Amino acid sequence: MTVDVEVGGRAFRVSLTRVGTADAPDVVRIVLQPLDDPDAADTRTMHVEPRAHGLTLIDTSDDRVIDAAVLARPHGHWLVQLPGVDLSATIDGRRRRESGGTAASGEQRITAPMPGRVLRLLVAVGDTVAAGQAVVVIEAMKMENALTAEAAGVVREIAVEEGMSVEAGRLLLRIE
Amino acid sequence: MTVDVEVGGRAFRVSLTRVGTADAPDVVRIVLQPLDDPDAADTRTMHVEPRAHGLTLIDTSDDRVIDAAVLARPHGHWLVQLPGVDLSATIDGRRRRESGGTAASGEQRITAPMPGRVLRLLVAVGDTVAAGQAVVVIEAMKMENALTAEAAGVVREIAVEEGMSVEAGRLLLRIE
Amino acid sequence: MKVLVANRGEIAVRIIRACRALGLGVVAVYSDCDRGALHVRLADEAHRLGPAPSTESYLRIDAIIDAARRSGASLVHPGYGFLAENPAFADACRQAGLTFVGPSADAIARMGGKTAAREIALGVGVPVVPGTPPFEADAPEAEIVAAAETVGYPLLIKAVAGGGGKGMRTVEWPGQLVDAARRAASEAQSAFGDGRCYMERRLVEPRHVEIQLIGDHGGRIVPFVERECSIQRRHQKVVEESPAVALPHETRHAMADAAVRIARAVGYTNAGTIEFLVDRDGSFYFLEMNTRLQVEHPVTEAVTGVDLVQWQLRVALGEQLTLDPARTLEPRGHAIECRVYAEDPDRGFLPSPGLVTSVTVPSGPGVRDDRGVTDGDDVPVYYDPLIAKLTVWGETRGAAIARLRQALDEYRVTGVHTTLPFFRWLVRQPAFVAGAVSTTYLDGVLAGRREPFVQPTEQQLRDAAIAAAVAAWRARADTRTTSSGTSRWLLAARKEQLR
Amino acid sequence: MKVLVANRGEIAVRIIRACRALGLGVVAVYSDCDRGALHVRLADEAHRLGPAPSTESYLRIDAIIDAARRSGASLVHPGYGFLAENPAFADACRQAGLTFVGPSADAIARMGGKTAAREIALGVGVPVVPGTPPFEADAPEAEIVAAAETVGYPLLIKAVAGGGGKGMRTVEWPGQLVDAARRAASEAQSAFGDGRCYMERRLVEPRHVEIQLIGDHGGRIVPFVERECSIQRRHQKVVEESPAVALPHETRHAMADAAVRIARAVGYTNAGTIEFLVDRDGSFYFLEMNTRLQVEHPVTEAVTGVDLVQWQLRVALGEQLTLDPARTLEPRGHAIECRVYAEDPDRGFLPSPGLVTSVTVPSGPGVRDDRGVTDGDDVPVYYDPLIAKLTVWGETRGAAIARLRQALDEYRVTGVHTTLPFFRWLVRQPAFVAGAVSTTYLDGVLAGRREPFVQPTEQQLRDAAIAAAVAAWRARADTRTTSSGTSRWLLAARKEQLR
Repeated sequence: MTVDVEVGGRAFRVSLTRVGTADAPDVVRIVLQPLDDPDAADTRTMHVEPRAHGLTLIDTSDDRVIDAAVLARPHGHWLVQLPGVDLSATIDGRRRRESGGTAASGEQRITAPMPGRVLRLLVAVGDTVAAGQAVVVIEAMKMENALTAEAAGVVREIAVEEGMSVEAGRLLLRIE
Repeated sequence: MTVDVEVGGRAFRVSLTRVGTADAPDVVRIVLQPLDDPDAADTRTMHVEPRAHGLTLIDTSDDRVIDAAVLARPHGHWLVQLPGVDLSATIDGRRRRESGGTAASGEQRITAPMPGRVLRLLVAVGDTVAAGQAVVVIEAMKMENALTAEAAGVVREIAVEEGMSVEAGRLLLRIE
Repeated sequence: MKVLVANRGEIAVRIIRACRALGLGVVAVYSDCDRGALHVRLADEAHRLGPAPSTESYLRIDAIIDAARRSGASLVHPGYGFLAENPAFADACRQAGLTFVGPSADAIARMGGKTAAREIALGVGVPVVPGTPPFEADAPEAEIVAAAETVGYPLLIKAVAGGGGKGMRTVEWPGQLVDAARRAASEAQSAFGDGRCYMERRLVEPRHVEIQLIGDHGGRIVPFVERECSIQRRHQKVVEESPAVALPHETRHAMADAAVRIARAVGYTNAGTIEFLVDRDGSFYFLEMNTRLQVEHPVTEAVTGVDLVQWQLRVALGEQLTLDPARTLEPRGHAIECRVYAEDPDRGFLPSPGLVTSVTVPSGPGVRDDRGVTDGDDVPVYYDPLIAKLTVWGETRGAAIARLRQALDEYRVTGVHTTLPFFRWLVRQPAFVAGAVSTTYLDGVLAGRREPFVQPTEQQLRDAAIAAAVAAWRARADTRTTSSGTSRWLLAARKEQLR
Repeated sequence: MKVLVANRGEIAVRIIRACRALGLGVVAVYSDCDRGALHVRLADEAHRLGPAPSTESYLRIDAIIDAARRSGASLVHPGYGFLAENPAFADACRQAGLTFVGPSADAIARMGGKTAAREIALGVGVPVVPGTPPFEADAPEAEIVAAAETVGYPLLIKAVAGGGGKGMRTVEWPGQLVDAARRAASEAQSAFGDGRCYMERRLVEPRHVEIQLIGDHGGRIVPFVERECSIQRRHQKVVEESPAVALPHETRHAMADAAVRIARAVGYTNAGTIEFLVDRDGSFYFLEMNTRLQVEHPVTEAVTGVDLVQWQLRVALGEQLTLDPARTLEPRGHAIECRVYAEDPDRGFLPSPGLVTSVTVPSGPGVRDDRGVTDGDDVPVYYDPLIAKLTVWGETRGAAIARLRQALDEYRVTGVHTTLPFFRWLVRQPAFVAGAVSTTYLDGVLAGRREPFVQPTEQQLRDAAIAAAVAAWRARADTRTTSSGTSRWLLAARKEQLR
């Protein structure tokens, strides 16, 4: 299997081949190729051990251990947690396909960053908003969180009502 | 499914029926019947949640939680670890079938209680041993552990040699 | 004898431990989403209060009293937050024949109203920061503007019933006033059921220093060495230490005296804390009293060796305080606490609820971890996202910081985001190391930040790419089979793949 | 600067924490079965030593020196056990230009031979228990019998190179002598590569009390308040505390003086412990010296606030000791440690290696947990089964015991058996509570026991029956499908079902 992974602003092509035997079924050969520098490919053979929180990968050449928690998040995102750092990744450009098009047309989609309740809508359809202006207040975990417009524009759609409970990723407003 | 479970010297018949819906697939109705007192049957409906170490069972009537680590051990034994107590269980009389017959005929099977190395054989085939007499010394985890005969008898078979590494449950000697 | 712990999370766990060490039975209460929570698992028995929202569970006085009755508990410990500073709850406990582990309803009522408390402090000769009387949530705009003039800008709007930074707003200039007042009132209404607020002059770069005290039913009141809680984000404490950095010995004793005078004025019993602001000239002002156990009590325990929660219970049971004030005011070494929240520091500290899939906890000499969740537990969206408090002790402040860095580096929580990366950054800031901070320090440095708190290395990016690819590969393989024992992250992953 | 930690398990983790707090880099070493162990995961880098058996890995001086060279480490900390008291290792480090975090090879050699150490103690006027010169593993029977006569029965046989109860045997009457001597010699040979043993008179119900000390390279030697380690099973300590119960103040100071005299006689540097037996009349006898960090060092850290491992590193780096002996000899409160082993106390403490599937750790004020494994980690069959040390502190011994009970009740490890149920029983025994114990106490009460340490309740039996049935049902269901994400216990269960 070959997938393109984008993480921390870098893109990699990763090819996986199962090389396990009956004794050690979860051994995988991995070819990692940075898309910005295809010559810097890196080939490794790794044991894959499932853990309750994710995966432990052990490089068979130098025994280096990668202990990663991996979580699927909405909209094709993956959260990869390594010791000391949390990274958001997308696989096979899902993020680009799903939201990239809208960014190109100058549209902003304000979505709920976490589950919560819409406390106050600060704008109405047709309002002009400035970059950085607060447009909606979400209450979650007993805190109010004001969400702001990333760029100036006109509010085209309000997809929620005050008092409504929303899931993470739910569209709240569209600004053009 | 109905199974007979023996634990802590008590025998229970346990019937399980899946009553889950698409929303809550892991709900099970459990009828527990002590074999020594069949009238004292107890019926409960429980959520089953898998955990990394075993199961969390939640009684739907009073929300009581059973947090159990369950491990399969050799020879049909199960180790059930509840907070504060470890219990050995057998299911459908496996233990009886496998070793019960031998006990009836007065035979003792001395098996390795853990993986280790046979350090010293203290008896030979044909020797008469007394109850409590040490017959073999196993070294494991840097400690010597002398295994003793449970009852008096004659050594019929020695299935290992000094220096041999053995797995837990491996037959070491047979005494009649 | 049984104690009902009317709380959840880390503080419920903390209280359960103190009960156990005293040989007391423990009754937990829970909302629907906390059915299998850690505090429930550690209790002897647990009673359901109601649905997840706190107004239908942990804030329901009737349900808690009922649970106490059913279980035969004779004491109720409220922890902090929820009903801890609600005089009606203390009163309801008393009327039900239960011992409330805290001050009298009267003392709570008198000190809980922030403006009334200021009057009490003034009455015993303790200075307060200039402020206004309370105004109603729907007070006319003109009234709010006029009141602000009496205080001057910059000012703070605070909820009369406030705490934990909720219902609090900073107003730098008049144009912000009305909107800030309305928001504060709305937040206060939703958090405390009381929308009244008041205004207070904002000191320039003050330090927040507070005195823990405990009183028994024989009129003895013992004060403790001060805590410094100047590192705050949006008025919410995030790091606390004891003793304060470079606080003169005389100031400590003057503060402790002032705290005892205030407590005595209301016949205070059990644990409480008098908060002060310390101005740049070293003078201090009464800020408010917290009539309950505080989040940051472990730093005091670390430098005095006193178990405050055990003493809360002992005092409630009628025991006399035998603590020597000379000792409780003389710290041994230095302690620092970090409040670990399920929040994403790189996205403006947005709450990050969800399933905790693993926890790796630091330990060793001088390291204490108070936690309300462990692996397999949920951080619900309904409550405060505080999941753990890391407290370290060292012979000196420098030794404590060295241990804190090591412990923070070792601490790992997966499944949710936490503020751990933020703390790893904070404890390496020169201002923190020097102790040269005020209550405005953190918001100031955070306002200017754009970069993430951790910059991944090239190696980490490559490792993450590999891990993501392997996870996706396993999740795809798994969609073709059925399994009842699949790990949770993989089930979630499979679900996402099928979208 | 980097430190190579030449050990594994909890002590490697402990040393790593001290290195980190001092800002030192950490190099771990591992055998094949420890590839993913906790001490490896916490290190900056890790180097393989060899196959799992310790003779092919953690006991290989050449492999460790090589790992130090490859990694550029400049210090080597040996921990306890393995090579910690091997003068050849200390010497090899020195010759390789590495700083050995411990005493000189010469001091190890002089104090490590138990019989030579006795001579040194006598030379500085410290009494010793009457004993014999060493005899070879293959000494003629007559020689062994004659030597025993000079000491008298009951006597103890001890390995010259011994420690941790290995190579030690009690002989009550002459008939047991020769077999016991052979066994002790064989065990000593396998554990230390040196089969020589000697005999010592066995005092009647003595207490084991020891003095921790630390010396710097300028000749300063600081003694610490004593530890009592009288609760032993087969000569192996299982509970340690500080201070000792009811030890007169003068005895503490006399012991500390004696310990310093002995250490000074060999120019001792770094951490070490002088062990004494205290007879029923209060007189004490030198027993042996441990020329290394000890398992039970946390109780000393708890009552003095001193980080012994940090000081080991600081002294090794040439720093002068600035500890005040007056303070290190004055304990604050009381501390107790329990050694948690992966053993089944209900089957004669048989080792219980295997996969640890979950760990629930106690915490809170005064509770410290030093652990070498966490959930998902293996307890290998190749090494000592010590998995954790639980240390509690309280203002008084009674308060410490109360906390210890609470912490033990909270502590839970699944996947393997542990000695936790045994400790829960022990800390409720009247003799333990009264502190009325000697080194023969535990073996005495255990010899008479038949019943399990925990009696399950009817409710627990029913719960266990249900859990076993549900697990079997799930395992059967799972054999009909394929899954790559199935949890480990279920995979193991399925395998057993298919037998």
